[in-house]
Amino acid sequence: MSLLQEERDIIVSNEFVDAFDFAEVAEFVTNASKELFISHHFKNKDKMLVQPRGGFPTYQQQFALYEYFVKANVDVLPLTIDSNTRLNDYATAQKMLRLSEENDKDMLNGYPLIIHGYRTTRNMITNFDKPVSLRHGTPDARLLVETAIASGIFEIEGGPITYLLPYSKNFPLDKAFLYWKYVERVCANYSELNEPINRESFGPLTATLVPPCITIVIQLLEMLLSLEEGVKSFSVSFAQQGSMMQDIVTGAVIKKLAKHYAEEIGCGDATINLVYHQWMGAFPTNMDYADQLINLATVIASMVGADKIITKTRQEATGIPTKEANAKTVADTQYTLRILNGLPTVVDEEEEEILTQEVMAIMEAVFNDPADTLWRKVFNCIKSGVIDVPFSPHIINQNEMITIRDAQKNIRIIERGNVPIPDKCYEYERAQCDLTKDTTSIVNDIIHDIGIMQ
Amino acid sequence: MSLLQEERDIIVSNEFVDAFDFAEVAEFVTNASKELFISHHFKNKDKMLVQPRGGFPTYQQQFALYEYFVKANVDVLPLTIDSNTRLNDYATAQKMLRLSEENDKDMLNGYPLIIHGYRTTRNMITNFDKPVSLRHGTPDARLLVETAIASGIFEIEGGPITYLLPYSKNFPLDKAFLYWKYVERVCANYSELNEPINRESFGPLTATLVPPCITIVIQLLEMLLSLEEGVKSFSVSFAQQGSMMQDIVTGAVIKKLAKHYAEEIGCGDATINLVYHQWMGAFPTNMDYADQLINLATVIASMVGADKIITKTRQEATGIPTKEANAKTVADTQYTLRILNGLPTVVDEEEEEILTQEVMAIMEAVFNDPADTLWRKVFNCIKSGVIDVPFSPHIINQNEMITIRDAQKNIRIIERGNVPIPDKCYEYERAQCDLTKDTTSIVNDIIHDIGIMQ
Amino acid sequence: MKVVTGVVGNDIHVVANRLIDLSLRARGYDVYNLGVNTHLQEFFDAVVETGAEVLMISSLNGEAEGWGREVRLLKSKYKSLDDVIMMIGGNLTVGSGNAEDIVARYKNYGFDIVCHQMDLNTGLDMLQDLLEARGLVSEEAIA
Amino acid sequence: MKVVTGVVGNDIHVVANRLIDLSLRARGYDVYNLGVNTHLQEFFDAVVETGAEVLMISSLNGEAEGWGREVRLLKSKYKSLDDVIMMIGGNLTVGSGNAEDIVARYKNYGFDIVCHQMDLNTGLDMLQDLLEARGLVSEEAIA
Ligand code: B12
Ligand code: B12
Repeated sequence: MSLLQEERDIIVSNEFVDAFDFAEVAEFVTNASKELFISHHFKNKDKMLVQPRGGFPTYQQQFALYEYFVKANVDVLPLTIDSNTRLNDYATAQKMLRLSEENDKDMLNGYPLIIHGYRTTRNMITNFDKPVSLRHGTPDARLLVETAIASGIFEIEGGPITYLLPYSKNFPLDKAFLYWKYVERVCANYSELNEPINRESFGPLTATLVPPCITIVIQLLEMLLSLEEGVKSFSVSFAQQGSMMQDIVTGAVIKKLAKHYAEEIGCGDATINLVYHQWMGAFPTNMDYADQLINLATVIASMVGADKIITKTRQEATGIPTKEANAKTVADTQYTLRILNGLPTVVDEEEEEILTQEVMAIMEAVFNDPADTLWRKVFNCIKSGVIDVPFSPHIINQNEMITIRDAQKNIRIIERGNVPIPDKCYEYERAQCDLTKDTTSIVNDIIHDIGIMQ
Repeated sequence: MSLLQEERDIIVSNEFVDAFDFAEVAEFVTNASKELFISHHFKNKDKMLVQPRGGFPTYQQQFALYEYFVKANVDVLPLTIDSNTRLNDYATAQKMLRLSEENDKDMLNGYPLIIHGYRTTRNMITNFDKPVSLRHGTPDARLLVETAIASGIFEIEGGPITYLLPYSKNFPLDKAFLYWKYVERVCANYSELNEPINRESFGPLTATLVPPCITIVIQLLEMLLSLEEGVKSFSVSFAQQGSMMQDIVTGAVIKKLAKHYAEEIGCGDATINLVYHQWMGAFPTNMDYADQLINLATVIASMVGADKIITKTRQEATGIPTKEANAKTVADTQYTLRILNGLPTVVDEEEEEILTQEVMAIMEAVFNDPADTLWRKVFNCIKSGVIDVPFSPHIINQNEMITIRDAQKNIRIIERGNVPIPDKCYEYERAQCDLTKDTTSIVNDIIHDIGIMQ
Repeated sequence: MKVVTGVVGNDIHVVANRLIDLSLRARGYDVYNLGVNTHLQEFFDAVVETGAEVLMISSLNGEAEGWGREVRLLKSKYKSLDDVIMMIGGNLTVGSGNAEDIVARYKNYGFDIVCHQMDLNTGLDMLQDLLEARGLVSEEAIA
Repeated sequence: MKVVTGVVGNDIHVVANRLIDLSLRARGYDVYNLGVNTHLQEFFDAVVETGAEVLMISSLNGEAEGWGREVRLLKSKYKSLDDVIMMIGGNLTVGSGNAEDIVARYKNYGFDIVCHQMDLNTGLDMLQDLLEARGLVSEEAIA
């Protein structure tokens, strides 16, 4: 028995899990409908795929949500996991699921997949025969991913960096790398049985003033860590940033560099997709405005040329959206994609050049780290602040980089901290902003820049 | 007494009009608040102005509508006139106003300005102290415009072509030119008393597969006819066409050529503004979709760089919108303009070149007509089909030009009729479409192309 | 089967009118299209003149509400029009209204088929059904 | 005036927490910020340790509903905490709820000030008012 398999056996023999039958799961994946594989849809699509978010505590609620989504002409179904399960606190998840069922009141902010188990969940997923994407935010997602694939979920979102720095305060980063290495290998292995399992990185990070160079670097690194382990279908992603131009430039640079670095490590055969998230930051409480914001995001995603868009709802500022609100966004987004024609191709060469230089400089610093493996290099660079994510709650994050919006609402770096932004680029970024202001007004500007869409 | 003044006296001594006091009106205009003049706002604006549509039968309803608009942060108020008044059928307008008041049920699709009179209406307009735009569609608008300006309405939409070809079946075109000449001169005269009265042409025409070259030619001609008479502030306009690229190209060409032709006739000192209409064709009945369409229009207007946007509502397909629905669009549009940042500059040189050549060729044909005045030249050209408006209900219109959408949903000319589209351009337009289809499928395509947003 | 059609009153919305013309012809009807801006009296004159079996009125701008009540009166002037199928469609009220009320009201004005905000083909199918019910056409063909 | 603040439970939404920190300081409070992912027990420990007069909890991800009911029990373990002003704010329920019901529920859990989906400054003004009412500060200054 391989070491990996030994580890897998240990992982699934958790007190909250019913007996796990690996042989049966492998057979299920081998014979699973192509429709369940998003990688298959990416290959054959002629339009941007639309995927909402959504997870409810009970099976019945989740099933009803999917029915709504299908009626709204969804392309990809989501399975969003509750925050207790995300932090491997299955006991609380179980308790809250019971309370939710008993009191007919939601006590969980997502679907507790481990508690429901793969046998039950697979019924639902094969019933709808649509690709499902697992959205969680879990640093240690080993059991979750085993359960997900066994359920028929063939797209796994996340990664050691993107699901840790925005989602955790204390979870050890080195452990996260190892746990995700496990996930990558499990995905790579299952990918040999049928269409590839798609892995997707979570580009939005904290959704709060993250500059594009940091987003792209982290996307590229998670992509490389995944391809290294044999994954053949990977999606890089980012969220609407607040400036149409900056989004278009970010899209162009990320596409170009993903190809470049994948080829560098000899993985040019992998398929790389681009995913765009509708605005992930603080939403307006006015629901009519939220609709406008969502529609604008769809337009920008089209200008960016994304392969998939992940939607929000008009209730984002309020709380977990109802299934009706969620389905509405899907239908609306599909409509907008249908009527949005004659898209121009937009290029800003100067901005692209600056952003490319920034990303390549940070990537080089990572590669130059003396550690022996890529994940250790990345680990060191996060620890030393070569990679620094604004508004990360995690203790390992440096929090020394300061960003602000310029007049066009582009996110600009005004303090680079330890991030090796080349001097020329750094001067360019700062030159776009008014830095003569005193600290108090800069702090006020930052508060304002966070609430830019409200 | 000048000839014009004699004519004015006759015009206003209509049985439906209370005694008209020209001296008092002149004094009112001279001392009127600058806020009432849209020309003043165009001069000082730092954002696109937002103007809804809207007219209700009774004074109370119109007043309430304005209150809603002001709460929604409107920039320009509309006064939309009912269709009986548009056709100078004041008797019916009066009867229907009475029925509306008695039965508490709207029997008119707009505000019957003549019946209400300028004294009453002025109270309302000065009360709100916002610029008001007169929207009518009247071939003979002489009395209407006198009443409007006397009421404090300092923007007059329309023109002899744009308010005739889409809005009338039988009204004599030559008369329309003369009646509008009157309107231009009245506007020009009043413009000397305070800020200029702004004239605006109605670019949407029939809102149904009108190719951009026809729209632009008609905009330019109405602009010239107006500037000739001394008008100093003029807005050219067009409506969303279905392809973002075609809209951007149309905007660029119309701006460039408006300047060019205004200078040609020595009127380079006049201010020319660009107005964009949110989609004017058949709307989706699904109101959520209508919201998307409206938002998309706002985004495109921004890319086009319009000075003013005229909005629709989610109830467009249903009927005259409620004041709530109308105010919602205004608030939504203002919000979108606020959050839409980092707009790229987009240029398609080839398309611009082709469109410029088409417009200039038609303009040249008009100028080469042997008649002695510009309006007679234009009259002859419409009659002979040098200018041909698809889906015009007017008997004088040739209806020989046939247009269809290409794969990017650009409107393309596949039959030019008598319109002197240069061969090179004509070939280019046709080359974008699949002309191998049989007539039945082309007819089906046209039906589909009309309903493209539904 | 002869049909007189057009858009009633001061209404100049011509797009549906062009499509109705095309669709009726495609279904095999003899079409007399009076176009937009056609007054009620003109419709009746045309029916009499052509001997049409169907009068199909469009109204889009909401004003039919104003003309509708005169239909019964006008129709009563001509004895020979009792069997003519009277049909109206488009947008039959100002603002948004309740479809059921609207249909009832227009039936009361004297219309046999009322298609408020209804798809054209659905409306033309209703006409076909009524013609069949009255034994005026067979299921297969109109012309 | 000492305030202990942080985000309760498994919640990692940090943005409001950073702004609360800044705003409290700007208003002159002594701030002990425990950050995100802070368990109830840790909050109480910190109040005891620092002798804070105010405990200001944030919850954004909806899970406070789950923790809330344990507050009274925990608080009752410490006699000395009776006078501490207990405040909670953010997004206090999963999905959308009726603000009035929510406030009543949390007051019942033992909170003095409940700010469901309320602007931060409004909430801080409420705190100021309560402190004044209890005679703990004058109208002018906190510190
Ligand atoms: C394009 C348009 C115009 C163009 C018309 C160009 C032209 N000459 O045709 C312009 C801009 C000039 C225009 C002007 C006006 N318009 Co207009 N216009 C429209 C719009 C956007 C689309 C109409 C259209 O072409 N649709 C495409 C065709 C194919 O669809 P259709 O007309 O709906 O017809 C379908 C069905 O109704 C059905 N049908 C139609 N007739 C019949 C008959 C039968 C028997 C059957 C079975 C079916 C049937 O078949 C068609 C195909 O499915 C509509 C709103 C909408 N629908 O989105 C407003 C609309 C019809 N207009 C309206 C109004 C009020 C006006 C104006 C008075 C201006 C104003 N106040 O805003 C003037 C009219 C002046 C006049 N004298 O009538 C209102 C009517 C209000 C109401 N009923 O309560 C509408 C609904 C807009 C609104 N919400 O306010 N308009
Ligand atoms: C950015 C964001 C994220 C980022 C967070 C990055 C980070 N580490 O901070 C990411 C993407 C990582 C994320 C993750 C998740 N999120 Co989140 N997130 C948001 C979002 C969009 C904005 C939050 C924000 O930063 N706002 C800006 C700050 C300044 O405003 P604020 O937090 O609302 O706080 C203001 C007030 O509430 C008030 N306030 C706050 N605390 C207090 C305390 C007191 C005493 C007072 C007086 C006032 C006060 O002051 C602030 C300024 O006005 C909100 C939705 C929204 N609001 O638009 C969802 C939201 C909070 N997230 C939500 C959820 C459920 C999650 C997840 C569980 C994932 C999921 N299922 O979707 C995970 C959480 C995992 C976990 N362990 O908690 C839900 C909560 C649902 C509910 N309550 O019903 C929301 C509402 C979205 C939604 N509609 O579903 N999220």
